[in-house]
Order: sequence, then C-alpha cells, then structure tokens
Amino acid sequence: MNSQIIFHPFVLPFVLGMAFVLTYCVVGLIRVIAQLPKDDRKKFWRSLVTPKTAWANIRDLFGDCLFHVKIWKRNPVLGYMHSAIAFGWFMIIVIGHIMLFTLKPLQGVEVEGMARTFTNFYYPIFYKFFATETPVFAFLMDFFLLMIISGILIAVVKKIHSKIVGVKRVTKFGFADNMIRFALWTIFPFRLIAEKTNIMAFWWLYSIDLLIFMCMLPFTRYMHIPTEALFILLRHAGIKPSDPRKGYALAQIYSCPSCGLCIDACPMSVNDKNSGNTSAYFMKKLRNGDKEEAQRIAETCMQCGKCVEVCPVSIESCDIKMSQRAAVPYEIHSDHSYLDVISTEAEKSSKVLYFAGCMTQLTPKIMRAMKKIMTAAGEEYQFLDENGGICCGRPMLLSGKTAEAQAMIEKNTELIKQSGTTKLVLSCPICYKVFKEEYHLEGIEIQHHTQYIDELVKSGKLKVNKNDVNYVYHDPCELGRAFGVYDEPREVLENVGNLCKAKSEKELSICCGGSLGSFNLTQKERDEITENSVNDLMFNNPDEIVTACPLCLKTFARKSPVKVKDIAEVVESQIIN
Amino acid sequence: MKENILIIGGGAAGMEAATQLQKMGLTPIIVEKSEQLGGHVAQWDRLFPAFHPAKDVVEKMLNQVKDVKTYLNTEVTDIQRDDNGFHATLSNNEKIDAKAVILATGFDIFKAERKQEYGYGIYNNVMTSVELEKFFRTGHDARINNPKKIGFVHCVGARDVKVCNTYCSKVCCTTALKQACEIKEVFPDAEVYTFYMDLRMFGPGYEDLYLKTQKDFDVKCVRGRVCEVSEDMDGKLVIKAEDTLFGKPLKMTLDVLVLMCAMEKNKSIDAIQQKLGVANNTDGFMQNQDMYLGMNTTAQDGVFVAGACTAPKSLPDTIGEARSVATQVFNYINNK
Amino acid sequence: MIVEGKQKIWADYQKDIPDDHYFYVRSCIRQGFWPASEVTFLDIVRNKLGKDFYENAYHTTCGGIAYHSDSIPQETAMTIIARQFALMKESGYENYVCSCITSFGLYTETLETWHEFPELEAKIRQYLWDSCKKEFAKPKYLAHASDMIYKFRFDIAKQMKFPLVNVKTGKPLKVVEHIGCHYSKMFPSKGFGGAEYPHVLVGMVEAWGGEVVDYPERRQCCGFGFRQYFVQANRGYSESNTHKKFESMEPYEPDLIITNCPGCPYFLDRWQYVIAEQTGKTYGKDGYGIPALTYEEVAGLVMGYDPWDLGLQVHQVAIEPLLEKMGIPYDPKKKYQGLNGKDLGMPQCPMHIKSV
Amino acid sequence: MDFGFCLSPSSHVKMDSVDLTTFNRLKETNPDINTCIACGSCTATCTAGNFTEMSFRRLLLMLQRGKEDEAKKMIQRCMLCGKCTLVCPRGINIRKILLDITR
Repeated sequence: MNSQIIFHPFVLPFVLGMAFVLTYCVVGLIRVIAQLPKDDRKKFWRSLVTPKTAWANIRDLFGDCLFHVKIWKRNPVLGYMHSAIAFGWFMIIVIGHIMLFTLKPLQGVEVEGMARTFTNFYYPIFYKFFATETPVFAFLMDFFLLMIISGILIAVVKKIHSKIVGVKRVTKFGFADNMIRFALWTIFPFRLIAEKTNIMAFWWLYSIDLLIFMCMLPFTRYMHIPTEALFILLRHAGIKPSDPRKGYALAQIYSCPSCGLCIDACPMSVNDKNSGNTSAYFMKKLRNGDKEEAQRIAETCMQCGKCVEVCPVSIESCDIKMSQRAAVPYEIHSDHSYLDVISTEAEKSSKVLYFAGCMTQLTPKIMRAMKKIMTAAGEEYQFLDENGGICCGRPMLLSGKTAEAQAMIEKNTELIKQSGTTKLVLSCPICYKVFKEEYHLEGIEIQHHTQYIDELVKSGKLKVNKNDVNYVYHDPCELGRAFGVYDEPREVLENVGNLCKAKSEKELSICCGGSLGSFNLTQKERDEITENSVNDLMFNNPDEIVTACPLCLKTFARKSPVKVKDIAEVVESQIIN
Repeated sequence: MKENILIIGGGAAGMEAATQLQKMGLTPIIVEKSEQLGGHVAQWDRLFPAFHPAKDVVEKMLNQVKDVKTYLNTEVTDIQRDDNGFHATLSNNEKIDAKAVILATGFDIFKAERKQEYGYGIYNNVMTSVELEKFFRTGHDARINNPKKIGFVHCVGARDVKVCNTYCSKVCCTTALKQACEIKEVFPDAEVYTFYMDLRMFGPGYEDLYLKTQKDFDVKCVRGRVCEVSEDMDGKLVIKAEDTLFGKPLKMTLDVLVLMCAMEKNKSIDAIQQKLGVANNTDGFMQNQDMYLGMNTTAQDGVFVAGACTAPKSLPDTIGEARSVATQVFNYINNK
Repeated sequence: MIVEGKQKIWADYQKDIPDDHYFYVRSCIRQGFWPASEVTFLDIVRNKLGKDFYENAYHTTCGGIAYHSDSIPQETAMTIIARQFALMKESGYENYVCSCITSFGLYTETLETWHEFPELEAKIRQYLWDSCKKEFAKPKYLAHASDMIYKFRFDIAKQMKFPLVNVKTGKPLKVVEHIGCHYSKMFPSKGFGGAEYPHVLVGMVEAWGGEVVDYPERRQCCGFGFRQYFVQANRGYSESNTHKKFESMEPYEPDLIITNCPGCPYFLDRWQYVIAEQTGKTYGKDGYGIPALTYEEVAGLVMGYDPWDLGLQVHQVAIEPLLEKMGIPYDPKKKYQGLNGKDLGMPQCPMHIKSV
Repeated sequence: MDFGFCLSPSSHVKMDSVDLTTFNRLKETNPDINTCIACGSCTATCTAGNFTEMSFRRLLLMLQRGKEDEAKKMIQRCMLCGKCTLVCPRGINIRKILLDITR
C-alpha cells in the first residue's frame, strides 16, 4: 500500500509510550537488584548461569508468562483468556520482527544508522501501513490478532458476569486500573480495523491506545506483565523477602496481577466483609504505599498459605506479610532470661523424645493417646514437656519477632540436645513448622505424630483394627500446605477405618479458623471461618472429623455436628493389644 | 366451696396468690397496710434483666385482682384460731373469718443508715438503690445533678455479720448492673463503677446483662467492698476500697454513691406472726417447713407463706411461689 | 453534709456518766508529753466545776504500752488493771475515769473480755490475790477524762472567757477534731457519737463557739501505733499517716486541732516539724504549723488560763498565732521561764517550720 | 536533716488521677477488653506464667490502675503463644491486646 512511506506522525504516541515504559522498566530493574541484600544479589547472578535454575527460568518464563499453565490447570477458560492475550500478543511482536528481517523492508528507501534503528522501533507495530506482507505472514498475523481479540472477548464477559467463567469474586479496581483495562481491550480491535480499512483515525486511535497503555502500565496492575519475568528469575534464585517494600518483595508486589484468585481461596472471604483482607488487596495496599492498611491486613491474615497455593504467579504473600509484621515497631522487648534456669527431667538416652507443645497441653486426650500408642508399639520414649514446657517460638515468629523467638528456640534446642535423642516426635503442626524451619537439630529426625504413627503401623510395630467408621481428614495448614504431609495421615486412617473425601482437600483444604497467625480476627469472624470449613469437611457426610493439630481440634469441636478427633485418638481406639 | 382465705400483704405474692385462689373458686381477701397494692414492685421503674417496665407487670396483676376483696391502709391487729378456722381483727375494727392464712408480707429494705461508714443520711450524695429507682421513675432527684462519676456498692446490709445479716440478698447484683446501665443511658459521659464481692448472675439472661454492662455500657466492675466514705470540700464523695484483684487499696472521688440495700424481713408483721406461731429462721425471715417440698407451708396447719417473707427473692421466684401456695391452700381446703 | 443525720447518730451513741465522785488515773505518756494537761483537768473539774475527783498515789501504768508492743501477755495487763480497780474500790469509789485513751481502750477491752469469758475473770481474780492480796472489783462506770469535759462542756462554756472565735473577723475558728483510735473504734458504743462520727470533741468545739471541719481523712489514725513508733526504721510509716491527714485537711485551712489521746497531739505536732524538715512544707498560714492541742489545753484556753501555765510552750508548733486569733493576752517573755521564774533558755529554731 | 526514716509513698491507687490513655486506646481497637470477668483462666494456662509472674488478668488491671510501666515490664515475659486467647471464656483477643499495648 503505502510502500514508499516510512514515517507517519501517528507512530509518535506509540514511540513515546514505548520509550517511557522501557526506561521505567530498566530503572525499576536496577532498583530492585540494588535493593537486594548483598548475599541475595550474589545468589541471583549465580542462578542465571547455573544450568538447573537457568532451565527452570526458561520453562517458567514460557509456561507462566506466556502460556499461563497454572491458570489453565485451575480454570481452562481463564487459562485460554490469559494465554490468548499474552501469547497472541507475543507472537504478533515476534512475527512482526521476523518480517522486519526476512522480508525486504522499506522498499525503495534506504535508511541507515540511527534512523534505521528508529524505524525498526515502530515498523513491526504498524507494518501494514508501511509494507505489503506475504500471504503466510498475513495469515499468521491475522490469526494471532483474532486470538487476542477472542481472549479479550472472554475478559469482557468476565468483567460483566464473572460467574460465567467460574470466578465468584473479582478484585475491585480504581479508576486507573479500569482505564488501562479499557485501553488494553481496545488496542487490538482498533488495530484490526486500521489494518483492514486503513482509515487514518484508527491508526491514530491504535497508537494513542498503546501510548495510554504503556504510560499507565507502571502505575497499574498490568505492571505484572513485565515484572513477572523478573520475579520468576528472583524466585528461582531462592531469595526470601526481607523487607515488605523493597527488593524481592517489590518485584512480587508488581508481579501481582490482582487477578483475585486468592480472594475466593482465602478462608476469610467466607464473610464478604473480610474479602478485603485477602492477599490481592494486601499487594495492592503495598503497591499504593498504604502502610497502615497493609499492616492491618498482614496482622489479620491467618497464614494458612492457601493464597500462595492458588496464586497463578506464585507470589509468596505469606512471606511478605511476615516481613510486613516484622516491620512494625512493637516495643516488646522480651526478657526471657528466666528460661535459663529451666532444666529437663529427661535422662540422656537415645529413646524417642516426645514434645507435646503448649497447645497440646490443652488437649490432654492427644497426649494420652500418644503415650498409649508408643507403649503399645513397644517404643521407648521420653516425654519432654509432660509438666509444661516452653513455647516453640512460632507464635513469636508470627508476630515478626525473630530475635525474641530465638531465646525460646535456643532453650528448646538445648533441652532436646541434652536428651541425646535421635528422633523427636511432635503433636502440634505449629511446633512442627518451626522445628523444621528454624531449629538446628542435626542428627535428630523430626516427625509429626501423623508421620510417626504411619511409620509404626507400616513397620508392623503398631497393630490396629479397621472399623467401619467414615472419617474425613482435615489437613492442618502447617502440616499440609507447609510440608506436604498429605499421604501419611490418610494412609493411617485407611488402616483404621474408611476415609472419605472433603470438598476441598490437601493443598486446597480450608483453615479451621483457629490459626495463631491472625491477631485481629474476632471470635465471631473465626467462627464463620470454622463453620465454612466444617461444612466443607462434611461434604460426604463423614461420621467423624479427624485432624492432626490440637488447635484445629479445639476449633472444630466448637462448631462440628459430628465428633472431632485427633488422628492419635482414632488410632488409640483401634490398637490391638 | 366459698371459703375465705386471708392474705396478709398485697404485693406481688399476695396479688398473684389471690388471683389463683379466685380462679380455683375460693374467696381470697387481701389485707394491705399501705395505700395501694403492688408492694415494692410498684416502686420500681424497670425490671432486670431485660429492662421490662415494672408498670406493665403490676398493672396486669392489679387487673387480675380487681374483683378480689381488698382492704387498703389496713393491718391485721389480732388473729385467733379455733376449730372453725382463723378469726382476724383488722385495724378498722372489722372482723374476718378465714379457713387459711397466707403470709405474703414480703420484705423491708435494709436501712442504709445502719452502715454508718457509708454516710447515708450524712453525706448529701449517698443514696440507696430504691431512691435511684425512684429517680428513673420520676426523672428527679436533687442528688443527681449531671454526675460525672457514679459508684455502686453491692451487699449493703447483706453478707455482713456486722449488721447481723449473713445471707445474700439475691437480687442486688443484678439490680446494680441494671441500674448501672440505666444511669449510663441517662448520663452517657459518666464513669460508672460497681464495687462488688461476687457478681451473682444466677438467672436466665442475667449473665447477658453482665456482658452488656461491660461491653455496651463500659461499666467498670471493681472487686472490693467500699470500706469508708467521706466528703471533700466540694461536697464530692471520697471512697476507699481494696481492689482485691489488684491487691491494692484504692481511693477515688465520686459524685454519687448508690448503696445496693439488701432485703430484710418485714418486721411489721412480727406480732401477728407470733400469734400464728410461725417462727423465724436463722436469717430472721419466716421459717417454712422445708426449703424443697414445704416451702409454702409452716409448722402451723393452715398458715402458709409465699414470696420474700421467707427469704430474699426475685419477682419470678415470688410469682412462682404465689402460684404454688395457691395450690397448697386449695388442697388444704379440699382435704379438710 | 446533712447535720441532722449526724445528730441522729450522736443521739444513738450516748452513754451514762454519773454526775460526781470519780476515781482518776493518770496517763504515763501524757505526764511526759503534756504535763500541764492533767493538772489543768483536775483544776477545772475540782475547782471550777466543784466535782469530787480522787487520785490514789499508788496507782500505776495500765500496762497498755507493754501490752500493745507485745512485751507482756494479756493476763499480766489484766492483773495490773485489776489492781487499779481494786485501788478504786479500796478508796471507796466506783466511777473510774482515766486520762489516757490507750488505757481507756484497754480497760474497755478487759471489761468486755471478762464479761464474755468469766473463766478468764476468775483467773485474774486469783492472780490479783496471789500477787497483791487485793480484793477483785469492777467499776460501775468507766469513762475517759474527755467524756467528763464533754459532759460538763456547757458548764465550762458558762465560765468561758475566750470563745473559739477569731476576734479579728468574728468568725468561729475552724477546728479539726481527732479522737484517739482506741476511744471508740474498737467499741463504738463506748464513745460519745460512736466510731464513724464521734461527738466527744465535736461537742466541746461547738459548745465553745468553734466550727468543726470534716475532711476526707478524718478517720485516719495519727500514725502513732506503738509498734511503728518504737522502731526507728518504721517511723516513716508513722509519719506518713500524719502526712496523709495533713494533706487532706490542708485545703480547709484549720486554725487548730483538738485531740483526746496522749499520742495524737504529740505526733500531729512533732511530725509537722519533721515533714517540714524533710519536704519544706508547712500546713498553717505564713510558714507556721497547725497547733495540735489536748482538749484540756483548749478548755484551759477558753476558760482564760495563762497559755504558759497550760504548757503550750512545749508544743513544737508555735501557739502564738492562735492566741492572737482568739485574742488571748500572753507575755512572750514568760514563754521560756520556769515555774520559779528562771529562764530555761530558748530552744534552737527549726529550719522550715516557723517559731516565734 | 536525716532522721533515719522518711515518708513512705501512699500505696493507694489514686483513681482520680490514673492515666488511662493506653487503656482507652486499646479499648478502641479491642472493645472486648471491657468484658474481662477476672476469672484468671489466661493466667492459669499461661506458658510463661508457668515460670514467671506473668498474668494477663493482672496486667489488664495494671493498665486500668495507672501502672503502665509495670504492665509493659510484665509483657516482656510473654511468649505470645496464644493459649490465653484460646481459653478466655469471654472470647477476648488477648494476644492482640498484648501486642497492641506495645505498639
């Protein structure tokens, strides 16, 4: 068509927008990397050249950024929507550039040096205005453009009625987010019309839309498009967020697409009023610099980890919340010097060491069951905290007080090491998490009692009867999602009775509502969560609810229509003497 | 069967017993010493635990006894008994013959002056729970003048060997919390403290009232008995108590102090009670036969008791007893 | 304040005091602290009121100090008391009047104990016989000397020369009354007006033209307490009690304190000096303290006794501002003169509390 | 002058001059704070109370009786384990209050 023309003013809005967004992203990239703690930065550089992480990077960059595999798995319609837009757009850009180099560009006009670079910049974007393409490319370009538009159509439907595409709640957006979304939706229809009709106004509209989109991009959720790539690299480098607003966390904040999948997943959302406390909003508050609200949400979160589990971008919102908690200047200067004088009655031996934990002290049935199980299995054991012990330190860590928790961790470590044991059995998943992650107990195997009982049953040390009670198993967050201990308890239960399924299982199980993670939830709000979780467990009308956490046990017992038991209690009742 | 039943006392117990007896076909006769029926309840504004207007209850009861023969401003001055029953002489010189007598003489309010250390009758701004109730009813009391700090003292004249009343007066705790809420309703900016020894919230909805008191009305409950009250230069009250939970003596200035006065036995009936041969129990109230199955009967055949004349009782307790005494009397008359 | 309410209580706490013929026993402490008080008392009741007050030369301490500081057992104290009563009986009297509040409390306690535990009375009867060979007897009436002044307060008022009135303003003096704890706090019925609103001193003040101030810490003990005072390290506790009272009465600007106990006027007087030395604070006007007087001294003043004959110079707090308020003439030169007219020398002046 | 003794400070809680700023601040975010019935469950179950004088019941009173410094000192003993919150019959969010005091 206009094969002699190599420039038209309508490309300027696009060029401006592109220049802006590129500059912004480069500056942002440098900033994030500069904010990383020194060690993390080293880790990052090293990960880029380590083959294993490099491969993972490539896999996830394509899988997550372009094809949105995770969303496909969860919801194919949404998966298609995302990959149609992302992959289609990517392909249009790629093919455009291929055309730039394979076809004879800019017929009849020779452009050299800087000018050439400049033209390359916008040429693939508006190529139809400047050049005639071959049929193969023309088909590919039209195909991907239509693919994008099909994705946008789904997005429009989702916006109008999200339930059609299987989403109950979506994030509520402000003006900027709505505006950029509108720009995004219109870019490709404008391009299609411009290409097919060559009406100048649509070329202008197309270019201006691009300008709007790119200029607003850094200030809206669409920033996740460029940031996610960086986030994937940082994540694979094995970095943890140390500050809720800087470095790695910053990359995560901007990677959050505010898709709102975590809103439905969050147990707190059972009450609509609380859906504002979910991770999507937390990230938004962080992005907007609303520290007070971010802190409030961080402290309301139960740290059940379900939002992380469902996040299509794998944003570690729980970790960021923890670093947000740690950022608050509580004047709690713990003085745990009294711990010094505490000693253990446990003698030095290699017997199994059982640590019930403080919460288990409130559920003596679990302790009794464990004692009976260990005796029946002929295990020699010592009970570390039969007369009360020291807190494991996890609750203190949950309040963001790492140093304060250390005093308890050290004392417990000392007591455990003194005993000379090689196997530590815990009844409380809260303890389990902190023992696994923060304690340095080299040479000591740490097991939760679900794993321990499973081992005893499998090894034949513990003989159990099978009865015909239908059990449903609730995965405690700090055992299931945190460590993937899903199979052991289920196998144990299958040995003693019939296991039936809950509506949401394993990584999707719903927190009981009793979590120590939340500071702010009122009893009433917790009750709502518990009721919802119980309903989910009661999906297949089990006879009993079984869990493996004293806190879940106590919480469910308040609201459950059927008996709630700890797995140890269930096994205890089925022991063959 | 139109036998006369003499009911001494026209309060809640007397009225309710009369209502039931009349329905059973007997002829109750109420002798009330004051000028109106209704007893102490008629002096009350609202009832715990749900702030129900006392007037409603009293009016309903009055309506039920409007056909019952009633003597007001009248006392029984003498009573004799022979094989035909009881023969009472009233203060208006009338004579009544009856087959059975129900003592429904209720209670008196402990005279707060007897706890001299609280300065009732000495310091201007010390008042009793009864007077506060009157304030709620009438909206006027010279002592209550936009107070900023108000204190309630529980167990005044109860659980106190120094005034020879070792019993618990049962309703004062709940009344105190009810009144604390009510005074907060009138003066939302006031700070309200209650000084208690135990909070005995024994009935349905009472514990909810307690929670409401704390949660909605921000009433502060201090566990400790006020030991002395004095007046400062501005006429405010300086009180001392031990905050027993905190383990420290406590001193504070109040604008108004309300004494939760206990129930005491109504002694104006002592002479008649003696003539009827009904003894007192160790708390000084009338002795019934036993506290389980014989709570309405006395050692004397044909002499019955109902309501707070045997022990401090709440209004529902009293009404329950009044209904129960009616059955007892009915059976007594029928089995004669 | 509702005066009628108090009057009602006062009416409830009255006790019988015979009109004449009393056996008088002195107070160990008062003789040392306020030597003129008992002399003045006897002069007033014998010479001004014409009553028969008999003193027996052989009477001793009641044992109260030793008893309250846990030095002697109750039986010993009771035997000493029984001997005093026996002396009364031997002297032909049956109305026992003591000058000391501690004694009054202990006598009351003893008589009540004997009443409740007759076997103890029998035991003491035996002890008395074994130790002194005296016949056991109990008084018909027991009274404190302040009860006598209370009883005769209107007779004294008739002879009054200087009422408790500020001659410059014509207004009644503001008087803080402070009764000894053992006067009626242990046995309210044994004191005029009971324990909460005692009338014994109030009656005197009102009869003599003064105005009583009722302040929040009126009931507070002066802080004497034998156990506290005897141990130096504990004296701060004693002082703190007095301090609390003064802090509470200060806003009322009292002109004087009237007391009926041996210890109270002493501590209310001397602690003012100590508090002033320690904190620099004084409670009277213009850097003076508030005079704390015995009821005999007050009676003496209103009846026109010479202040120095009343022994007012032994008070730490300067008495002169009060004398001037009441318009009582005094000779400043005679303040530190002995009975023989010889100059005893002026004591060293304290740092903070003003002395004339 | 040294008399060998001195005035002892009054042991009274002077309710007229107690500074309730902290308590009132807590009340705004934790209205349940008023509903304590002083049953002592929190103290009985307290993991730190097993070894120290830590008692939330008393701590709450300290704040209401003007002993904020003592209260803050006591908090230092707390391990934040949350058992107190679990056993409170009035459902008071004790752990949150403890954290809020130090904020």
